[in-house]
Amino acid sequence: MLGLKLYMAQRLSAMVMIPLTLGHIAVMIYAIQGGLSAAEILGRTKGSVLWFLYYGLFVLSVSLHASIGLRVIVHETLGLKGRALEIFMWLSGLLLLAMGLRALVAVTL
Amino acid sequence: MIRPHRSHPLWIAYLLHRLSGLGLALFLPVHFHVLAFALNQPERLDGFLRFADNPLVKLAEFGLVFLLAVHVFGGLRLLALEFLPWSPRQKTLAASAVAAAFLVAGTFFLQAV
Amino acid sequence: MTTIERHDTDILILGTGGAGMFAALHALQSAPAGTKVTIAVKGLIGKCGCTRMVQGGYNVALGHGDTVERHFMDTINGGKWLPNQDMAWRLCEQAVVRVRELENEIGCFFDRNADGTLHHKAFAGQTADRTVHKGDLTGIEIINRLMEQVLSRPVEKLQEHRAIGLIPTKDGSALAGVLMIDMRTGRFRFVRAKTVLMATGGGPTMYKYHTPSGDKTMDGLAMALRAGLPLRDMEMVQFHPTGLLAGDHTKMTGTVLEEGLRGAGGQLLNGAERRFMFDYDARGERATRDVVSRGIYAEMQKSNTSSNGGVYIKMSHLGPEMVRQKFSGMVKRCADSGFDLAGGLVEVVPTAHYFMGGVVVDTDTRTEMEGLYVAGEDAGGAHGSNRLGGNGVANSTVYGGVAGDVMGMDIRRMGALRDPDENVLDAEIARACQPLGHKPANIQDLRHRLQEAMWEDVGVIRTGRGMRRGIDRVAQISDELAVSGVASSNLAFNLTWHDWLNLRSLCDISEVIAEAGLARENSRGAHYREDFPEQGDLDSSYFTVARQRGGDIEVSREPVQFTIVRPGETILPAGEPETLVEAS
Amino acid sequence: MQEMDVSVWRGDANGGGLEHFKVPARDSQTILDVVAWIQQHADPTLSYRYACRVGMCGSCAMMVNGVPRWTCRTHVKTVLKDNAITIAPLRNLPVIKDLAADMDPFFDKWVAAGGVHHPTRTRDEPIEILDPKTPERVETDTGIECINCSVCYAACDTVSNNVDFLGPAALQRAWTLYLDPKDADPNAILDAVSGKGGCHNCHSQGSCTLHCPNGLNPMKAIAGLKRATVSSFFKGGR
Ligand SMILES: Cc1cc2nc3c(=O)[nH]c(=O)nc-3n(C[C@H](O)[C@H](O)[C@H](O)COP(=O)(O)OP(=O)(O)OC[C@H]3O[C@@H](n4cnc5c(N)ncnc54)[C@H](O)[C@@H]3O)c2cc1C
Ligand code: HEM
Ligand code: SF4
Ligand code: F3S
Ligand code: FES
Repeated sequence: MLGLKLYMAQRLSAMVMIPLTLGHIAVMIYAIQGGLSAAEILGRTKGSVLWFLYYGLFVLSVSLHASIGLRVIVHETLGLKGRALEIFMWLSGLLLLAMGLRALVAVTL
Repeated sequence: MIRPHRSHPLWIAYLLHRLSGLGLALFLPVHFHVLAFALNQPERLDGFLRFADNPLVKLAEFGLVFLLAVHVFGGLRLLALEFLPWSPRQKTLAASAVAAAFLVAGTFFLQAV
Repeated sequence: MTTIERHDTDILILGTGGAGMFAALHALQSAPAGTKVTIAVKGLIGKCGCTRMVQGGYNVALGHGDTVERHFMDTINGGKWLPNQDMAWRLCEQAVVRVRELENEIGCFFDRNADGTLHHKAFAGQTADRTVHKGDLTGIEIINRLMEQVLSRPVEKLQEHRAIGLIPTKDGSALAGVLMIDMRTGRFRFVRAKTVLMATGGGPTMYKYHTPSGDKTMDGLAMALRAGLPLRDMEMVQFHPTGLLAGDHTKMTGTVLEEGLRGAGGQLLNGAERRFMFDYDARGERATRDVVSRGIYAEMQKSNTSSNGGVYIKMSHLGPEMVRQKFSGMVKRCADSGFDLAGGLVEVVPTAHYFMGGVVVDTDTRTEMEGLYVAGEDAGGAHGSNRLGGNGVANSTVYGGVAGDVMGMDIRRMGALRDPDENVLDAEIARACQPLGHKPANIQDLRHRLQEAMWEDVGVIRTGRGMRRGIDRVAQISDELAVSGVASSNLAFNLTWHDWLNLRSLCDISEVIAEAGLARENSRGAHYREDFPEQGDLDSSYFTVARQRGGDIEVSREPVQFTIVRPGETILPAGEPETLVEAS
Repeated sequence: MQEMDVSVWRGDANGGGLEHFKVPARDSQTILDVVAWIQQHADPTLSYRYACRVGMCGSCAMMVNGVPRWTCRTHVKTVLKDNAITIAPLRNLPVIKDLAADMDPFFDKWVAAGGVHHPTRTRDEPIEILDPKTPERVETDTGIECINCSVCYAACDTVSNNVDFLGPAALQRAWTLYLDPKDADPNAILDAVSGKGGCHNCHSQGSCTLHCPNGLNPMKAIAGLKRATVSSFFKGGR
């Protein structure tokens, strides 16, 4: 159920996310250690092009990566296939993308 | 569920990777949703973050970071297996990935309490 | 109760060893477009038969100064002047083409020297290094590659279809088709074909100790015998000296421990743990297969045996580490059945390995019966009284290919499919159903008894008296078999029914082996008679031809035609050295 | 004489269940011997398959205590637990009857994975001079001695979960063929293993490699194919 193209998309997006997620965990550890409040965090992220690009890239990658991952799981455990499977993948990807973008806007704009 | 032919480190690593990936995929929309409060209801976000001081919630958060760490290091292992020259020490790598996940998530947890 | 499904094809091939698979591929190449090729096999395609079990390798004159002439002379000398010389010649000549075909078209990769040329190893009894191989699993490489080719082509597959009868036309002039049992359902199927290749691979598994795969039980030769075809060299059973001995209850018993063990310096010890081979031959353990087999058999007759009744092979004096490294496959195999080959003693016994006898064919694989072709171990003539190590797989692949070519050509001059003699068809069905009407009995016990009888009375060392006794014992078992039943409630995949049919074929051919053995009053190659130990006059060499007339086996002697070379002569150019193999 | 408790799966495509037998224990005894003993002495209708009895033909694989194994080379001692053994037909394949599985899907996929040589020469040409020590050849040698026993295929959960997945053995064969300098069409092989059941569906569960009785490493071969398809993706924009 996974051809070369989807495989490439999933692996490339995973590679992109490696530094992003590791960075994110590091930031969170730092933030918690510093006892930052939400307002303080937002103060640093809002209006920052850098953070916008950082989390924007993450949202794009994760939508791609997770929707393909879910597609695999759903096919292998529930036996969904054909069009239904395509639709499922696209819907889950778009849902993640929409919700991710909404959060992105809230946090960085 | 774990039948005899599956009881070996690489299969367990596969299972962990799948469960962590699935867990993340289910949690991430929730996380995004909470963050989106920052847009129109900053006070609810703050309330949420205060709520997050609750030890139970801390544990849940630790769980999520743990999932992420397990998945990331497991993913790194898989990418190495698939794209780097072959190493016969796959079991060691799988174990190291889990160890690294514990290390990172543990650090997070210690910082958080 | 007997519904019979009818089925038509153009070219039908029985068996998927080297012979059957090459025949299928060549038939597809040579037959006119649109010809239907069907392959029927007792097991799964490519997964049964002995070609897959080839370890040593494939004889071919392709290097080291070797020539087809030299390969031919070794084959004739090895066969003690009994081979059909034209068949032996074609074997040696075409082996060159076949190995190139295997490498270049089929996709095999045989081991190379450091400079990239083919590696040839020396097999005992040959005067050149000529055996190409892939490690010591040559058969797997050959059959897997052939299997891929066959599976990916439009060949009709009848797997787990066991041929049980060759059905002639009403006037008996030609073959109409083959009766089979679809083993999975237990139903009969009659397949008509214009040409049929029989490549079911003989298999002397009527001996207590034997190497061939379990599916080989002389079905082909038994069918040919019933169809009235002449069988030659039927007394010639090749024994391998070192079969594993682990008791009657395990199928591991009889399987080959490779020749190389003795070559590397392995020692054979009798029950008293004393070396004995030098009592029989100056070369000790390194003597040829037949000599070593006889040495062990003689030691066994003197009751100087190991606990299970054989002798021991010892490797440990060569250093267990070295043995583990050099013979890792063998060491592992022994370990799987609980023996320590590298460090301890392993019990061995001579084991029936290959059957030189077979249907009389011409060099184009044609038989007396129009429409029937025979190749591989089922065909007699190429090896005479002894087969060189490495000539078995050469023979099956060469003549399988020839059969494919010839059938593809012959089919052009054949008109419609032939109609079978329904009486023969009914009789064959009745024969197969015979046990279903009797009270169930233990077929395995009968098989053991047959194997004991053949081993003791028609085995490695024979006498007239022994063989006559053997014939009586076989007849007795045969009679008991006739009234031994098989529970018939469910015939689908009913192995016990097939055990019965296997034993039927084995009994029929055992009798022929013993009769042919009686008819040969000298000792040649694999056939050794204590009462006639001399090889006899070479110039008046004869081969035996057996056929069934009425209920009886008639054996005649026919003079060998020295069409290419006479005893005492050679076709090698003057001044050629006797051997190209460096003495080690 | 000491006896063992042996449970054997009986049935056919329509279903079935375990039946129990007492089998005498012997010194040198393989699982295949146990099965044969039952057929020869206890229940003549028991169906199973074997041919070579020495680990060369790959006809005799079954599930032994839930693990796929070649039965002719599995000594009873190595698997006996509490004096009991459970034997069932090979997993992931349709059952024909009792312990005999239908291996056709396994071989269909072998062919579908492109596992057949594309010639560059004919039988009338000399055999190619080839260095046996190139990295490609050395790698091929580690994967070529497959006996197509389907043990890896039975061990792999991706095979059970994804009907299209070509499976470890077929993909390993494709890999050895891809490495073969004699093969005329390596790209056809990459295409064949890049479809919806191709190498990219393997999750590196590693059960194939763990259970292969011949010590082959299909997991590694599949990783090789993944790498080869990816680099051809970047190079050729396939
Ligand atoms: C352990 C071992 C090692 C050997 N090593 C070597 C070696 O190193 N070099 C060498 O040259 N030779 C070797 N030989 C001999 C060689 O394997 C055979 O000579 C050769 O392979 C025979 O090929 P074949 O095609 O005639 O028969 P096989 O390969 O035996 O094939 C016979 C086929 O016919 C099928 N069949 C049988 N009965 C029926 C039936 N009733 N209906 C339908 N199908 C049927 C079988 O299932 C099988 O598919 C060895 C043999 C053995 C047993
Ligand atoms: C940051 C780094 C990440 C890396 C390196 C990574 C790597 C991978 C890899 C290599 C796979 C393929 C596994 C396989 O086919 O067996 C995979 C699957 C998956 N990933 Fe990730 N991933 C990452 C982040 C994420 C995130 C953040 C999510 C969730 C939102 C996620 C969800 C999934 C899912 C659901 C699967 C499918 C699991 C399966 O098929 O078993 N991944 N990941
Ligand atoms: S790779 Fe191993 S387990 Fe798989 S079919 Fe080949 S020999 Fe059997
Ligand atoms: S077990 Fe299956 S998932 Fe891949 S590594 Fe082997 S093929
Ligand atoms: S019977 Fe051939 S591998 Fe077991």
